[in-house]
Amino acid sequence: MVEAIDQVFVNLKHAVVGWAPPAWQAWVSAGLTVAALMGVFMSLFALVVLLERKGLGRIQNRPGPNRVGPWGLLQPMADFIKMLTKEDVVPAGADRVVHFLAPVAMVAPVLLAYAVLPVGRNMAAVDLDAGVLYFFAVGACIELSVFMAGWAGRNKFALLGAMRAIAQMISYELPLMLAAVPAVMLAGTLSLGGIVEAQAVPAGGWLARWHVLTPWGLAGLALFTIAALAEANRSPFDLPEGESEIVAGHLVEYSGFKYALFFIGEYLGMFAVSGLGITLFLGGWRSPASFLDWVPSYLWFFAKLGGFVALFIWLRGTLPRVRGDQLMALAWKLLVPMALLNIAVAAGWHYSAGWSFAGAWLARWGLGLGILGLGYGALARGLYESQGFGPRVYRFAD
Amino acid sequence: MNGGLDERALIGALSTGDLMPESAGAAIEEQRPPDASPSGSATRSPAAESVRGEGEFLEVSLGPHHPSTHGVFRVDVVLDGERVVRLKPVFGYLHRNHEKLGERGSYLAAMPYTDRLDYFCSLTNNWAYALAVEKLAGLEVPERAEYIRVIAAELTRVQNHACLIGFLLQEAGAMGTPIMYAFREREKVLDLFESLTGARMMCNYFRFGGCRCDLPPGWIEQCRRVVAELPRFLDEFENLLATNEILMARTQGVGVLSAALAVNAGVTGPNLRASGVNYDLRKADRYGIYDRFKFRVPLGAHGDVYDRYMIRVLEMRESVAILDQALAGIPEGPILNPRSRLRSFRPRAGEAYGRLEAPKGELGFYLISDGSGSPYRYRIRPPSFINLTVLEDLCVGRLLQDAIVILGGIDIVMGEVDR
Amino acid sequence: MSRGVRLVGLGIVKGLIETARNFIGSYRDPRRLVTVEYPEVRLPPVERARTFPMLVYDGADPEAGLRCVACKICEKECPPQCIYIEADRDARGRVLKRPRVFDVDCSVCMGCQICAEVCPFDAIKMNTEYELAVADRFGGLLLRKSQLVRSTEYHRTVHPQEAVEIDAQVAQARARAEAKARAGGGG
Amino acid sequence: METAFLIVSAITLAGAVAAVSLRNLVHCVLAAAVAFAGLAGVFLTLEAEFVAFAQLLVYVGAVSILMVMALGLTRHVTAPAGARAWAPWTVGVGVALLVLAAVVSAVPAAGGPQPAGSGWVAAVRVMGETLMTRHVVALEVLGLLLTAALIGAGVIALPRRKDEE
Repeated sequence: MVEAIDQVFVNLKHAVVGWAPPAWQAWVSAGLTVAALMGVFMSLFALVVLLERKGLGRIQNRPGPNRVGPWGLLQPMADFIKMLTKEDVVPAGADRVVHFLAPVAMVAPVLLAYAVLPVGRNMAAVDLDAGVLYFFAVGACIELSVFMAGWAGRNKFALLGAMRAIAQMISYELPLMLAAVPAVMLAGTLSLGGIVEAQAVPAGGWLARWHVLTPWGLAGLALFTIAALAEANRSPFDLPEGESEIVAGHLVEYSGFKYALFFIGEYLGMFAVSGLGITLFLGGWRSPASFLDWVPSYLWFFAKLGGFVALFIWLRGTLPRVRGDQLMALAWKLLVPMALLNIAVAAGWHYSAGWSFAGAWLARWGLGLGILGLGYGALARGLYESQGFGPRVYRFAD
Repeated sequence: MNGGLDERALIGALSTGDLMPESAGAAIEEQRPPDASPSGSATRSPAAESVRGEGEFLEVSLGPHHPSTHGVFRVDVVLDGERVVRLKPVFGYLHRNHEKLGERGSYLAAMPYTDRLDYFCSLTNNWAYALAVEKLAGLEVPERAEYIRVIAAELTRVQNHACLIGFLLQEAGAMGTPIMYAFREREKVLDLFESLTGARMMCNYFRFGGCRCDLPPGWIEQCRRVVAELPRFLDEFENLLATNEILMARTQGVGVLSAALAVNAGVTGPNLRASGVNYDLRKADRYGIYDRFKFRVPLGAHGDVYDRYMIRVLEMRESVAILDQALAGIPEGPILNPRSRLRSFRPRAGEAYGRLEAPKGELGFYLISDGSGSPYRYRIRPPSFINLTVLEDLCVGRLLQDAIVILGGIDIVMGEVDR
Repeated sequence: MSRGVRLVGLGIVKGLIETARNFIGSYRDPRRLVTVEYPEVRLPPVERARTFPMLVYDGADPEAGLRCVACKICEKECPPQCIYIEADRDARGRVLKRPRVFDVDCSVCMGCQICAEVCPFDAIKMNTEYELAVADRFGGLLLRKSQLVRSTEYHRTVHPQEAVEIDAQVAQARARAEAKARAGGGG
Repeated sequence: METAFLIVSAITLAGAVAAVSLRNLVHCVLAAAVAFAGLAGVFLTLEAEFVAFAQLLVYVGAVSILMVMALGLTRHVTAPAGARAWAPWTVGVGVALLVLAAVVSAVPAAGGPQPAGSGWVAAVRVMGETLMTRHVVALEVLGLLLTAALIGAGVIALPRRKDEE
């Protein structure tokens, strides 16, 4: 019974593909998978847009949208209709072709990235041998579309925003990949399915061997999340759309459905990157312990995805924006060295697997966390104290 | 500074940025005035040539329609990459001929217009105008009215500083949360003003020689409740962002205003005290009954945006202390000097300059009376306008993001800058 | 705040805890949600609130009971000069103590209540209606006498304390006037 | 497999020709990016996944952005409106023909076309091991070279900022 619920979508697809004539079966199966992925993640996008506005509202002591439909559930529908009916203004001097292609070049790679994401037990669209590399390769194409958007609008603010976005995305791709390296190294394969396999519950034990339950996994997840925030232009790193400085950055000349496409691209990018984080460190669709295996696998994946989205909304409601040069300094002087240190610690963890004396487990954790803590303390203090930042004490005259 | 940036050159410069796509290049050709440089090779615009440093400059005008310029205010910025090379504030979009209007009507008719000067602190504007006219006409103010004036001024200072912190953090990027917390407290104070004067922001409450009407029953208890909740709000703000690493990195060491420059430029108010100069009119001028209350004046050491932010937070705490003492000691009695006349009010000929410590700095009213019903000359010393003159000195050499945060730190309101 | 060993990143965590407290608090204690869901829920009326002026009349008939005597003091004192009064004339052209025309241009009026303050007859008071949106920009906001007139009952609902005092004064003044008229008539 | 290869190579060729012939530099850069992506497609049709994704990552991700940055520094974005000079064209086509001849002559020397599906599966693990065993020296030298280039770029950029401060 449990198996049936878990595999309900997979069996459904096989059934439907069975009806199609043999010559068409490959196309039908591919079409079904794409349709399912698009359907699920588009509705998730609509839901998260609403949850974000309600979450931010609740943080700011107001109920958030609750006019359209019960608890505002039809708000995404209202937004969608508004986006469709809004006039699509193209500036007079704009470069029409590039202006039109930019949103397409933004959304296409993001949707491609979902091909390798294992959403549930054998529910990954394509299990590529070099899945992680594919993911980063497709992710790298987004910068080009950001430049196209910034350039085509013939607007100075858009140009500033585009240049910022490119600098940010390129300098944060490195920590993103370096943070993923230990997980790939310890799992021994680049394919996402393999990585999830490596984090399964061991034969005898009951607790799953998630990568996050190791010192390097914890640090890796933290680094990965920070880099993912920057890749998706979210909360403390939303420089490209620095509303207060350059209005809406590279999106300033877009309106109507093109703007909605960029919006969709950003959110789907956020889901994709957090999906990868889940697969690498939080055991993809695996349950944390064997006795929890009765819960269907895809529910675990979307629960963890919900956790990531909640964190992103929470950060957006609290933190101010980082300044341009500090953003770069953070990437090159803190995240990259920490990621390299993390790889070293992961290697140490791998080779110390054989220790079997009494406090082995504690010693390995203590050593790992100690090294990482020292590294962070030295780097962060160096980066921070050198500028003389810190809380101040004020004198009073009466 | 390094060469004037005159208006016409800059307008010309704004349209010749040659980073534009090809189709735009052609569009610019026709509009270009005949004497312009030969087409194709766009020479450097005159405005940029007067600036040292190689490479192409980008002239951007922030505003007047821009989300973070505190009202209708334009800043023409010459950027080298993202670094500000030159910055020329352009204002006057909200000029309403306030001073000439003051001379047309009676003394009383000018009072509701003072609400519109700095529309965040209408009661301190009223008090400054009333102070000047009382000096001119030699009217004393009864005890209870003085207490009401101090309470109203300190409440205005609290809600103005709360708004300023909200706007500053909004500019630093914390979208929505700090400004919502600040406005939640401001709403309580505005409700107090509405029950006292009838309007939330446009109070028009003080008259020459006292107040227009007495406190409604139960107002003092309501005021005590609001003041009692303020420290909790200030602690919440302190936890939320005061020690936030990102904010400290964004504001510490940014836009440093040296004490000498501040004094020479005539900067007053929290900006001056953030640079370490101990000058607070409530202590220096001893106007009203401030000498009866015990309160301290916080002083900054670095004069950067973080100090201006913290000085305002600490000043709010001092204002709460004053409010507690004033609410405890308010006596019964008349609220208006019997000799003060409402309609045909003709002070004796002469001149007077009344000033007080408005939340934004030293707000002064200079009046010349020729014995008739309306003032002969009606001049206002606007603190925001004078604080704004140092904007370019603070922003040159910094990034565009810093310039916006510095502008937010100075706390300007265009109603007062343009008058 | 001591400058000792401070873990960089502690401030961010403290900020996050603060927003989390607000988030959870908003579910636990509804008083934290400060917004009012207009138009279903409205803010409680405030005694001294004011938007635009209104003319008060005693008794039932607006024409007869109108307190205004067209003395034009408010027209002179109004800072933006947005009141226009024309006194009524009887058949033989003599000026009557009644306004034939009393216009207030609400697009100019800023609700500063100076007219209500200077009026010696308590004829003009400040109303609290704020839903005055009109489609016609040029004449729509020019309120005529017929649109400005309000009864004392309405005044009592809008400004309770003020209305009670004024009604008492008006009643006394009328009683004294009648007593004097009777005494004059009887004498 | 034939049709896929034809489509992808057509895209690559179209992108390459457009990259050379368009008047607006920005369109050229974008066309070049399309050509790089087409090349990645060609690798995919040969089932060399790793190389295809590396190509996509390095070329479309980094090199085209490099060209965009270079474009940002140039002054004349639009080609001068004058008639297209014929001399550079003829030289260009000549060089292209030479390169084509060299490539065609090199093909038989590499032992003729490999029959498709000849069992040599380009699995990532196999590639990893060969890289780390037989070609480890080349890998390390390449790493050193790139690091030197990185530091060189840093050194060149840094002083310009320093004296300006």
